[in-house]
Amino acid sequence: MQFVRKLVLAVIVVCASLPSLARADDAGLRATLARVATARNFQETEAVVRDLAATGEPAVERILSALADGNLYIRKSGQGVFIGKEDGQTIALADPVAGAAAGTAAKGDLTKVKVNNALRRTIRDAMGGLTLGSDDPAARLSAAGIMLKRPDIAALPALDAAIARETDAKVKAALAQARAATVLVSDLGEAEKLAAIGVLSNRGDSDALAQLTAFRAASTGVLAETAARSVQHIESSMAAWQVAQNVWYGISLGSVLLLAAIGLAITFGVMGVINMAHGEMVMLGAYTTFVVQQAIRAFAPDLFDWSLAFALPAAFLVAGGVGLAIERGMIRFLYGRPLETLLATWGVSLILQQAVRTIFGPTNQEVGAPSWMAGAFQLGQLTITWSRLWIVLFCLAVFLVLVFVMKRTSWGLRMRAVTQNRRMAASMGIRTPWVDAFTFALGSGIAGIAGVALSQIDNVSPNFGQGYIIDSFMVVVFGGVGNLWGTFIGAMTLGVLNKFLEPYAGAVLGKILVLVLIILFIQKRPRGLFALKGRAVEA
Amino acid sequence: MIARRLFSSDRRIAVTIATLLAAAVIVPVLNLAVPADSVFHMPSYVVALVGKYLCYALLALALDLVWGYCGILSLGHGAFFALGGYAMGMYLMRQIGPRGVYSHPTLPDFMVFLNWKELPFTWWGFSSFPYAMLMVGLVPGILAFVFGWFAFRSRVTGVYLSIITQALTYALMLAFFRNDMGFGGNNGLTDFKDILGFNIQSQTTRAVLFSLSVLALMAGYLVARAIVTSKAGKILIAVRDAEARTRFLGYRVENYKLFVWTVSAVMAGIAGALYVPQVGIINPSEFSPANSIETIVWVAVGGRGTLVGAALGAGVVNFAKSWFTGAFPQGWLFALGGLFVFVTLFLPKGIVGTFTEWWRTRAAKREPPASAAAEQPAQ
Amino acid sequence: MRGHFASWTAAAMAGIVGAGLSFAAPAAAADDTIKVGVLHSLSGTMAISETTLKDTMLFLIEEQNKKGGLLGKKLEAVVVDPASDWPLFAEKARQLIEQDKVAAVFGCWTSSSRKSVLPVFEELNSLLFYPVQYEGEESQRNVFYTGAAPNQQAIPAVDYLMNEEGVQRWVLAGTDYVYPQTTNKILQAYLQSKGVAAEDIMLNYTPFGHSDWQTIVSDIKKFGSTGKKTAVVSTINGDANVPFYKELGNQGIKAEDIPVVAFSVGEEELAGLDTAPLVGHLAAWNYFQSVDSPANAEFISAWKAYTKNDKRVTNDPMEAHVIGFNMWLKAVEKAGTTDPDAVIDAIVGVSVPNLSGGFSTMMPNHHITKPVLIGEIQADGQFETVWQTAGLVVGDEWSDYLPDSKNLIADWRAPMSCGNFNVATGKCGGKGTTN
Amino acid sequence: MLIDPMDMHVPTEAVQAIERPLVVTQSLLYLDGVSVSFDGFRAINNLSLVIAPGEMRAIIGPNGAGKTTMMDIITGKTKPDTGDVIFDGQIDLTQLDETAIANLGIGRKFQKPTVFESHTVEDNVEMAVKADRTVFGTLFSRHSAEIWKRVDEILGIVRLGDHRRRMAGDLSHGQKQWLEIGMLLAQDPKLLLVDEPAAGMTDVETGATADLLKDIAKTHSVVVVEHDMGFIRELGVKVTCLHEGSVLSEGTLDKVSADERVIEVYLGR
Repeated sequence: MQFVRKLVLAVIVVCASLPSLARADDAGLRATLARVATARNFQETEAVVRDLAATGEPAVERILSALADGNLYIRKSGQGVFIGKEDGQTIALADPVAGAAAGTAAKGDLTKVKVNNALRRTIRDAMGGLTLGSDDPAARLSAAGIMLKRPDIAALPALDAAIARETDAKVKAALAQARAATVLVSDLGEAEKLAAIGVLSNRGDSDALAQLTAFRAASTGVLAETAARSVQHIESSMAAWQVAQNVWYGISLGSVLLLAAIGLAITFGVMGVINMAHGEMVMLGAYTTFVVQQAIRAFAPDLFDWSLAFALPAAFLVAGGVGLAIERGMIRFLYGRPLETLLATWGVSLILQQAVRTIFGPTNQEVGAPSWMAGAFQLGQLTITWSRLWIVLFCLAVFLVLVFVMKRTSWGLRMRAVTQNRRMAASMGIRTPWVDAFTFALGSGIAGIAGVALSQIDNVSPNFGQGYIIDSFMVVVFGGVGNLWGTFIGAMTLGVLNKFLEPYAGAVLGKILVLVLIILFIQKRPRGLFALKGRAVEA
Repeated sequence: MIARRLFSSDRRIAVTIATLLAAAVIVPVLNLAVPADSVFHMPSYVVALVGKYLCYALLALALDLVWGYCGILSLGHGAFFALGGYAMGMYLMRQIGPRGVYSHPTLPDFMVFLNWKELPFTWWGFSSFPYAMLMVGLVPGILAFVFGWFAFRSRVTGVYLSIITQALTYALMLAFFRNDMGFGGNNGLTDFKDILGFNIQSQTTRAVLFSLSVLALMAGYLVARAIVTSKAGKILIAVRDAEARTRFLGYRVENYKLFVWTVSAVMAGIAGALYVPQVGIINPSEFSPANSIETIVWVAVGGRGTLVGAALGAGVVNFAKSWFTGAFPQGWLFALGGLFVFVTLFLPKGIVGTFTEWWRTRAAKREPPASAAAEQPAQ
Repeated sequence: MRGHFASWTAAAMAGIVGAGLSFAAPAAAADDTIKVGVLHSLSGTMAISETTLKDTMLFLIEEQNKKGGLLGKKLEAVVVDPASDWPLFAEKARQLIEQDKVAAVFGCWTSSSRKSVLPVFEELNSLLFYPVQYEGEESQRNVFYTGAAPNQQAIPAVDYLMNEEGVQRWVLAGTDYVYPQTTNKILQAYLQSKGVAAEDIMLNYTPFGHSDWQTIVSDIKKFGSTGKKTAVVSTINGDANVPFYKELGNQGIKAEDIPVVAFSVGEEELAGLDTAPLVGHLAAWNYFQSVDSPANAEFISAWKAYTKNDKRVTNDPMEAHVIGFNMWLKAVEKAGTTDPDAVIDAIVGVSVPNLSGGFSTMMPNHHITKPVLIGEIQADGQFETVWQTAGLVVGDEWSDYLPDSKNLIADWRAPMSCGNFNVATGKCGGKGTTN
Repeated sequence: MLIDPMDMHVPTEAVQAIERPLVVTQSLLYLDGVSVSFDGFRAINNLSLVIAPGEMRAIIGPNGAGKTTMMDIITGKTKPDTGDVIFDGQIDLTQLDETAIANLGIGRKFQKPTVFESHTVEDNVEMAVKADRTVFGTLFSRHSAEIWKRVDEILGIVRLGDHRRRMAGDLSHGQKQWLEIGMLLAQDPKLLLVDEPAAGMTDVETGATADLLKDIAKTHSVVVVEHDMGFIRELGVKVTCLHEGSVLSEGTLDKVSADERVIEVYLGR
């Protein structure tokens, strides 16, 4: 009863507001849509989706996208179907066909129309057909991409029409490729199909490869041979890209290693403190990011994309401050006894871990990615994720700034003077205790900002630092203790090496091999990659 | 000659031996013969716990031999300990024989359910106790020898050596984690039944294992002491303090290091072998770098360069750990971490080292004429 | 230097022994309480998962005490921290049983920790309730497995993907340890029995805590681009999951293209992630927080009130503890005593409500019956059930898909009382007969 | 058990070195055209030097002249890039390591006194006394009256008899210098390389040191590196002046100190 009333009301509303659109088909659409409420399983819902898509009505796009996003609701009493938007404990409803607001309802009164992957895929495919005519070139491009992945013979006329009216060259090419994929599954003639193979062969990526491989398996004669040649062509070009990809992955892993190690290169490499609490400094940076993001989420959600920019100085200060406290409270009593710093910093690392566990709990904390770090872009056949690219760039920036500070500023000069000859530096009027303290704070602070970056790719938990400490020591020692450039080259070498070994040996064996290679390498160069020579060695 | 050194009438040794022997006898008696309701009864739980500490003490002793006396800071001694443990574990696995859950005549359970068809060669011979015991010493010994042979000849020293020992144990951990290695993957070796025909869970076997651990610790102590008090021991300390100078005196430093390193690894292996039947499991986490670092902490807390201190440190830290984890499960890491910081700052020579120093100054005060001349640096 | 050294040695020994003795001081076992041991890591690598279970146990015990305790006595939790250190698990188990005299222990997460404490429970004849899904191939008299066996998780998940999503090509990705290896062995055998060709199965193992997933994710992408529908079955262990899913999201692998079904990823793991890019990836469990049942709603609100945290999530191992704890209570009441032998006899057949609206029963093989749920990840970090077994599934301790275990069954009721009875030979295997 | 395989290679290496065809000279130490550079810096540049058996030679030169590096090359610590270093007429030192060279009979005292600080004075000397140096040799060595007699003798020579039970680390700077010289003597080398023996000593001590060295030179060849011209004058031996890694001037002290070029490098004119 209510449904009918609602329907009548909706029709009246629609008719009143958009008289031109109010067509007799609306009723059919509603009737089809109403079947969603009675669908017993995903297959039945899928049938409804197909029927909806078949109507070709513009409203269908809205309905389907709401369904795919899980925003289609059924009222428990009366079975009305609505597009809903969650708003706390209530849901704001909208009429699916007309799009007009239709009041609110409590969560408990509504049932969400469940979707699963298969259904979502069906919706996406259906939407592909619907969005081919979209005004937005990006939507058309993604429609072409979907149709390439899942060619449908029935869509061929629509594609031809779309190509004919397309003005954007990039979209046109994509549509042509989608058409080629469709041609391959159609019953068109050999000439058409040969041309299609050519088009896909030129695309040359894994999607094209998938279509061609499938086609090769299904065809015979000249077509099969041509397809096989194209497959081979694509595979060999992809193999070349594979090398590039490994290099990129290696650099990206290398920069993660470098970021993790760079603070240690100062506290351990330059100052000689066997800093087992280094990992925890990285962890503190990551937790600072979490806290900053929480604050931003609570007080200024609009600034979320800037959260990392706020987190960087905060992490530097937090980790640097803790580092300063550790140096003043403990390490300064231990200079000249490097091995004992190991014991003390190990104790500190246990305390810091447990402190974080007590304050934040033992579970992972969610550190979100700003929108500019999400997703990936294509460079040829290379998928480069933004987060990795930013980390590489960030890592380089941190490294260069640090090198500059150490080599070009008077503060860096003092720092080097103190670490090389404490007594001499002291007698030249350098306040060595403060230089020590700030050097350690600098190393810790850099570890902290590394934590900001690493929180983007790893899970933020109290064990966060433990995962990096061993690798960091390996990198610093491999590169040569006390040499920043050694740390840089060391990190990159280990990263690339790891990534080239991984495809052949697997991740586990690859890692073991890298460790064995480090052991062997140290035999050859007992003081790392960039060792100091001459009399300085004895010091 | 060795015997003479081992059993020289030195009072320190005599008392050590006496104490250890007494413990080896009294503890099992308190455990087995004294009725359970007596105040003097020692529960099996405690016997197992102390037995575990003793194995750790032997490991700490081994580490102190190389670190305290020769200056080699090994961040990978856990590897030798674990290898010895695995050798023992493999023997115990083979002892299960057809009593595994699948009743397979030769293959251990984990191989059966991973569908292995035959015993890998690494497992051959481990059904024989003498062979397994040989391997307990040989496997860590040979690994240490080969590793040391290359590292010491290449003159890898200081942190570089420390880090490659860490790489060694880390690599071994990853390797043993792999099921394909055939050592039970992350679950390791467990579910042991008996050792030399004696039920491994019986009180008597446990008491015997306890006594054996005491004896092993005693033997380890005597061997270590024999080494450090010999002329070779002086050379080791010389290497620790001024390696280059020792070379210029004509001593082949790498050979001294290699010798003590290998001996230490074998001792660690024996400690591991005694540990496994007492805790009932060996798995790759024993290789984890953190375990090796913990061992260093024991030695440092007890007193680096004092053999008794190393053993004592292992006992103290592990007792603290056992106690804290039961008494303050939420915050025990604060206490343990705090303990390490405290020891470094206020007892830089460890418990024994600090006590020794205090004793010496007290003694010096008490009898000034004799020792003051020797203690006071000439002006 | 000499004299005092000897005394040091003596002190060292006395210290070690005395340390032990101080443990032995019998904890005054008050007669008006029944002690329950909680053996979950609160520090170290596993704390991330296990701490919640400790809280769950404290919560359950508090609730039960509000209801009047057990057998007229109050329950008292004894919490220890085995610190993710497997030998320490055995030590702590021994301490709980021998020194604290607990009536039952709820604990362990990893298989290694369970394996480590098994002999202790066997020797001292106590009870362990183990709440986590595991690789199976075990049934022990003193242990109750309230988590899922492979047939209660992995096989239904694969069935779902095969039937509902039409998956033809499979990536079996896991952390390199026993649970993934065994599960994947079983799955491989199962898939091949369903006609999947060997080249359509890709195996991939990664080390613990693996954090660089670039290569593997791109390999998966490549493997999935042959035109056949591909899915990933993930047995990747807790810590490594977050970076894995982050990489999946970033490389744009959508659930519609290559769905990932995981057996170790629950609400707790997702709490550390932005799940928006992961919508549609799957997990197979026996419980989801989103399950729509009155029992679940009641449990969640009580749990949130207890933890005073509106954001605390619930997950499958928690439900396992709820079931296990209630089963133990019921069995103790039935037996009228906490004596382990009596409880072992009483508990088989005990049936308690689970949180998904049905009942779970303790089977003679010490595994329980459970529904199997397949859920898809939602943008809010929850799962939405998209499929559910029609009835309850009995935990199968010995897999039917491994040649050496298909003939084995476990039945701990008298007169069989055997954990590995071989139906082919009609004999009980080498171990497990009651004393 | 008694065979020590680890020590077996010491003689073999020496033998290999001997078998190499080389210029045979009559000198005890013969350096010819030796160069070495560190990261582009030439520390030693085409250096040639001959020490005859029984000779005592003083080496002078400003800081950075390459004196210590030269010692490093002779004792095997640093390998030269080019050039020959021949000991005892036929042994190529560049092929040997520090230990082998020390065992051939070249002893060295460092610029900064290096003694084993946590050993007693007498233990320091005992370790230096010529005896079995293999691992198992020392492990099973027994108290030897012969060795301790030698220790007593040496402690007498270097006047540390009263301090024999003290930790070497507790000695004063001058005493450490003397202890190191004592250790050098205990090694009974054919050639002693002594780097700045008088540094940090009072005038009286310096005089005594010079006397001691002269005494030693009666039975050994000695190369002394010193800055202290008074000390060199007291020794009264042939002097070689190094500059920028090669020999600038050689002869008696008077001749060398009159050399224009020497004055120039010292005074920096």
